[in-house]
Amino acid sequence: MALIIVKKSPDHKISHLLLEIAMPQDKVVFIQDGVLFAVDKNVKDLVKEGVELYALKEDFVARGFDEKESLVNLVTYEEFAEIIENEPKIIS
Amino acid sequence: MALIIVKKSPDHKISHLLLEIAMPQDKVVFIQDGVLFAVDKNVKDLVKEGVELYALKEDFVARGFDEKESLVNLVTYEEFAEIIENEPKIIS
Amino acid sequence: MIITIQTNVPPYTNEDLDTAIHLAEVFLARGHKVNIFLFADSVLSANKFVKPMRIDRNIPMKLQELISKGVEVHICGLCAEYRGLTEEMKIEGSKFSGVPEMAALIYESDRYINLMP
Amino acid sequence: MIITIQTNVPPYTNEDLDTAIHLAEVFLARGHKVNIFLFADSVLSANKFVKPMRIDRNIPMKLQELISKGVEVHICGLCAEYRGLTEEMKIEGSKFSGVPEMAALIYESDRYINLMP
Amino acid sequence: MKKVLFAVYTSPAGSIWINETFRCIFGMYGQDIEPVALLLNEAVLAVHKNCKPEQCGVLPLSITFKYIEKYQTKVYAVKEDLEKYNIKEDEIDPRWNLQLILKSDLAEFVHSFDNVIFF
Amino acid sequence: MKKVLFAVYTSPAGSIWINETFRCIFGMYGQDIEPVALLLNEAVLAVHKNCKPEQCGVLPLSITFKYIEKYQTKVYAVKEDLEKYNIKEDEIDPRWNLQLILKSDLAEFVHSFDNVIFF
Repeated sequence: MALIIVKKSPDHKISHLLLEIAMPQDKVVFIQDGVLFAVDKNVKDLVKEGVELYALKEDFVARGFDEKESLVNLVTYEEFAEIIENEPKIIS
Repeated sequence: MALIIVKKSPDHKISHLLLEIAMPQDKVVFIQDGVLFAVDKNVKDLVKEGVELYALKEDFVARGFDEKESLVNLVTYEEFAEIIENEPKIIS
Repeated sequence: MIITIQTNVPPYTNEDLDTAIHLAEVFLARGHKVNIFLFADSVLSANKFVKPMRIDRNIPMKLQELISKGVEVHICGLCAEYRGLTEEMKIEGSKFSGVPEMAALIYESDRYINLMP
Repeated sequence: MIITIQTNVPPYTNEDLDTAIHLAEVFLARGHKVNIFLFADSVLSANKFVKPMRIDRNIPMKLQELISKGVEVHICGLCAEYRGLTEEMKIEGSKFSGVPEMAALIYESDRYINLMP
Repeated sequence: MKKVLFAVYTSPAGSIWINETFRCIFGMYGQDIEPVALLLNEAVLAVHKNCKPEQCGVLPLSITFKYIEKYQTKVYAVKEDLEKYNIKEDEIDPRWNLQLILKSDLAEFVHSFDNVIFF
Repeated sequence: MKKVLFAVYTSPAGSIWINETFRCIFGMYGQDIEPVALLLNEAVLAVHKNCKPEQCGVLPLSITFKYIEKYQTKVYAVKEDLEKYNIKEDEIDPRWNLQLILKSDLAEFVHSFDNVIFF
């Protein structure tokens, strides 16, 4: 299990690679421009089944999106910190 | 007519946009990591017919390529400067 | 826990320092020991001569506040030399370190968060 | 001709300043008037305290050589304040300018080459 | 009179380039220059009335509005890029003074300027 | 002992990150850390024996070779990425001490480390 942090938008090839290498039970957290994945209709097809997807709420709403628009779970900074506390292995 | 300078590699979406907006008789010069377009088999299909493609030789060979591998005309800095002198309109 | 955050890109131009500072504040409030390692162009964040517009945040000052709350701010020394950041310019309490200190932080930290360039 | 080159990203981390300096040298040799406008993080290139490794090129010194050959090196003033680059730190002969000077350069130049960030 | 296009493609909040685009534009008016802004790719997110970079602690975009009004700056965005992010016309902040441009017209539009500067 | 992967994806010459990757790696050996390098995407260009960033005036890569040998650093590159740029095995500079990894093995490989740092 690992935590993968994706900070670059879907326009960046490296973000897609990070999603490809995610394994079942991994958690992926989208932050900064990475939150644009949260409105990508295909976001769940970009990862293997069993990968948990999250986006940082603060970065998401700052870019003009409504919380309802997110296709993944939105997390606060507190919840993001908790995810980090629970995952010793960080890929970022 | 215009000169379009492409400095980012094909992994960057903006480079593709610059190629899309090139019009016949425009010149495109690939510099820096943009020279990776010079070994892209489809490079000529990325632009409209009549767009002239060049790559900066110094940046091309520095990345390990042999001059023979380039699918576009290689230009020296002197020749690049000449192209700039001849094109008042620069998109970059 | 010991938690280290590494940044690599310039402040203001990018959001990374804002992310790092916010995360550091949250981890501090949750009782952790926090370190920030400023690598490459992110060393600029520790330049006390940075003078943002009045309506903008002051990132070096925010880092200094974190230092006063116990956060260690490490500046890659060679990176600083490459950016012309000298001893006199750095914010109080920050320290010039190198990759050996980065190694020590990676080794000691329970969590090591890199914000990729 | 009057030719201006604008850079936007930090030196050393990226190739842009190397490209700009090389182009400036070629244009000088071809008899043109050359200006370099350092915008955003590229203002670091005019910091005289930059200390690269011995085997590496010294970008601020190369800019200074260009100045001695008649190249104007403009530094965006607000960008410099945001990066903590003060009057005392800048290389001799470079000048703090602003977007009004950028406008004047765009207006006067026969060729304006922007190296996008 | 020189017509200069400042085209920006990077996301708001994540980087400073939209702010810098408009700062450059507002500096042009002292010269005989007509500066125009073009938002494309992720930069179009900026025009949504709820886009507020200050919500994640970075510089707001709204500081540009009074100058857009003062100078009547022309601001364009690529229609298809707005559609990609599902931004509807009534969600666009009117203070952007926004005009839409079709992707198919982009090449000719860009070529109609004397200088084009991408950020 | 911590196993740490430094993965770099950006092109040589265009940016400094391959150099910085190896500088970080060589700093790790003072601790009980096993650092490993992974070159992927455009970064694989670095291993070609004719790749010489100094030819366009930037920092050479060859300064890393003596430390790769001294520490016997493990350096991996993604096989498919090498193929994309048509780099054949006999064109790889032997001083990289390079091992190839298949894209299909990448997920498991990356997960076998305690820390993964991307540049």
